[in-house]
Amino acid sequence: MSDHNHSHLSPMDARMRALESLLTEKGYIDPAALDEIIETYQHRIGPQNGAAVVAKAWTEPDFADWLRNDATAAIHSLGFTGRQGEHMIAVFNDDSTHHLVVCTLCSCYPWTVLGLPPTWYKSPPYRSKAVIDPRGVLDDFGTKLPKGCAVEVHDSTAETRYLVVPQRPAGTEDWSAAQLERLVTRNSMIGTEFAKNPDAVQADG
Amino acid sequence: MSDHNHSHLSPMDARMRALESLLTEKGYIDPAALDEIIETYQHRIGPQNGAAVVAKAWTEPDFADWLRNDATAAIHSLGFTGRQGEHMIAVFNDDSTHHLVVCTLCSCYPWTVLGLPPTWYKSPPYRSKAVIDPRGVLDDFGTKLPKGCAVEVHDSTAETRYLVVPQRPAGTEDWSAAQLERLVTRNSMIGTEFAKNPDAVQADG
Amino acid sequence: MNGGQDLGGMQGFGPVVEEADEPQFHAHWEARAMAMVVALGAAGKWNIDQSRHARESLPPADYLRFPYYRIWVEGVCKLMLERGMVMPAELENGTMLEEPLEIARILRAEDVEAVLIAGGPADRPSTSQPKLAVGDVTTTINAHPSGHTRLPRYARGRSGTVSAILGHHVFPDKAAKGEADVAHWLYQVRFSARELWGAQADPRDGVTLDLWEPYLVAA
Amino acid sequence: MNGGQDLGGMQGFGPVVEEADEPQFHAHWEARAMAMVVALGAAGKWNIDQSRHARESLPPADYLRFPYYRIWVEGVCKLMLERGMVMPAELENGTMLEEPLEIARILRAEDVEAVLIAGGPADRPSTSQPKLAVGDVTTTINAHPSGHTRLPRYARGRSGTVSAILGHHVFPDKAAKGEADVAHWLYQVRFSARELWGAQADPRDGVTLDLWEPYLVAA
Repeated sequence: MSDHNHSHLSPMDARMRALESLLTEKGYIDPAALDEIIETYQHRIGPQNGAAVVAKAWTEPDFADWLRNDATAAIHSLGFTGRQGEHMIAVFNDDSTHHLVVCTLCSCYPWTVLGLPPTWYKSPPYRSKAVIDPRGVLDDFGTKLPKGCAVEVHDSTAETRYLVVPQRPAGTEDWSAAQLERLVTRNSMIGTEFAKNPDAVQADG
Repeated sequence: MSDHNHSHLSPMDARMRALESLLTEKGYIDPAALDEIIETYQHRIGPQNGAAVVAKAWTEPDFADWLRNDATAAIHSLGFTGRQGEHMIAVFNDDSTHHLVVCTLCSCYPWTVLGLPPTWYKSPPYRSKAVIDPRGVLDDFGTKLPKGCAVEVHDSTAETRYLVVPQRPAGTEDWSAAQLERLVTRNSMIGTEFAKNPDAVQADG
Repeated sequence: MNGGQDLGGMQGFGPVVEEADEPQFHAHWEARAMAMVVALGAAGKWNIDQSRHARESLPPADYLRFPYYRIWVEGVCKLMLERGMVMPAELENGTMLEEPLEIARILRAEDVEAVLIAGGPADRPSTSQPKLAVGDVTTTINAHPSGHTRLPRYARGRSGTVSAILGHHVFPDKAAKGEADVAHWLYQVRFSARELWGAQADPRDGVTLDLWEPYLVAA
Repeated sequence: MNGGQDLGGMQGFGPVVEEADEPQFHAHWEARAMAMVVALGAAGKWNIDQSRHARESLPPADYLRFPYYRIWVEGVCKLMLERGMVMPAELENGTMLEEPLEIARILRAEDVEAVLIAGGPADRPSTSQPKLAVGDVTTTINAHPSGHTRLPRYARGRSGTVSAILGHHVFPDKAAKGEADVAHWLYQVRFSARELWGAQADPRDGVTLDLWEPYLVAA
């Protein structure tokens, strides 16, 4: 990269280039490994993994039970293992309880099933408000809870990572797991939104 | 001020000029009153007021008792009345207890006896640390407490304002109140330091 | 509110550093800002608690990095905007575009001394008796209002001892909402440092806070 | 530490705003920063708790306003400087001036997949039994260490109920000081929202935190 003209770079881009070049020269990092890590989280690990877990739980009661009782083993059985997913807990939304996941102290997030967290998840507004005013957070996302529904917030203070299993939308009784996966959004697995309604995807189904 | 060339001003200076000009035009403020307020706090009200209170308390036991029991009346009796000094409390340092004053929530400070607060008093380092680690704050000021001395911190959460009466330095037994005033520093009346030692001022005494 | 202003007990700001021979003001605008805020008090458009709330509701990152008098400027601009005393476009270019609002009074130079000497006492007459006495053990409430309050986070849900009864004073939580007539008994309450900070604190040390009756419950 | 990172329960940051069609990275440097921090883990010079502490001890005003990946960059530079892996002058101009330190390993592209898949489990074998059982009522300690801890301020000195036993995990407070072998029983503890926030909270709501045994005392 040293042959690039750096003058057009932002200060942070310039700083990172200098840092990467220094650490490479010192033998601490291999730029090709960085490319590979970026490629992994841009294309191979993301919310599609979590959607597969959720759709399977919706369609296979035994898997749902396993997920509830030992999320780590159930999720690892699908090949979703590794960094920031070593110890998993799955929490299930229903009409009486809605779950919401946050990390108030940093940005803990279940990378193996959701990929890297979005900016809002790591931001002071979300991290501060999720625990003291979770209903206000849901309002910010336009999410209206059923009347009488409780909110359980999970603050990821340890190395356990939380996956929210949203409620299966009505009108999907005859859908396959592959079809259902398209209803399971990243935000629905953090708990700030619900899974999509069937009509949101049926048109191109 | 509108005839000044603004191009050399810092952004905040320029902004304040525009704001002052606007509020003057709208009839909300009179720039001459601002001049007068600045003049007052630069030259007429300051730590010399508090030093007079302390020196009087050191030399007149009856006044010290009054100050202890009704600081508001005792201080007002010297003519030090007004804004940010309406309700006063005086706390007396001795070998067993050292007092320290802070306002963790904003910058409450006894203006009538100390003038306007210094920047450090209003800064996050002081406001955060004074209550949780007052001994660390004293270290920052190079202040070493007598062995076994307790620290009492006063967080100015209401409209009461605290004045610390430092210990009278040894070797000043025959000093007049006027001489003693020169030993009483602003910081000694906040509690981050002691009063000066006689030898610090004796040379030019 | 649990805003950027609630600093008691935070860590990581580094040592307290005193500037040598610090001037009263670091720039011309600081002096004008201080005086302007004091002078605008005469307009009668807000009380001290509304003023404090305007400052503490600045974005926390700004609150923590702005010079203190800039916090005052931002606060006073917010107050004037909220009340329609000034318009955003007026602040933008420093010229009047709309008629001024009526104000209680404009502070004139010749009245400055008298106004500063008068101050603004916060005590109010009372027909009630204080519920607590010196020596009583009391526990603070654990509340987290989004509005203004003067019970800092570090002292919520903690037990202390009443060390003085300070009078019957305007209650900030209500005054900040414009209910400037509500007053309550005000106490000095002493907390041991260990109650506030745990075993790491020196057992001899303590912190006093001046707290209104609605902040306190009998222990 | 009670640093800028301890955000739970703060107010005044405004609504949560989701960026429409947010890209995975907002600039080239963000992607490189994420990958660099992940890759440097292989060097074996720090553990995850030391890494978190390096970030949370940034000046709070910076912590609150920096883009998140910049917090990572500042943290990793601090870690490398502390260990002598790089010198300030080297960071200044991006060229090596001193010999590198020996590291455990350099992560190569062909090993990335295996390393990411392996992860770094935090559970450790135990010969002890958990002191608490599911359903037990427990109270958190009120401690304010200047070092790393994972018991946030809003949950100190509060009572909750053990809702799960999660295993015997590396203890962050010690790991952040380099004592990576110390492990303790880890519990999920459920607090009612009212216990944490007072009467303003919905009585149905609750918050769980995952807390180690040294953070808890029997109620």
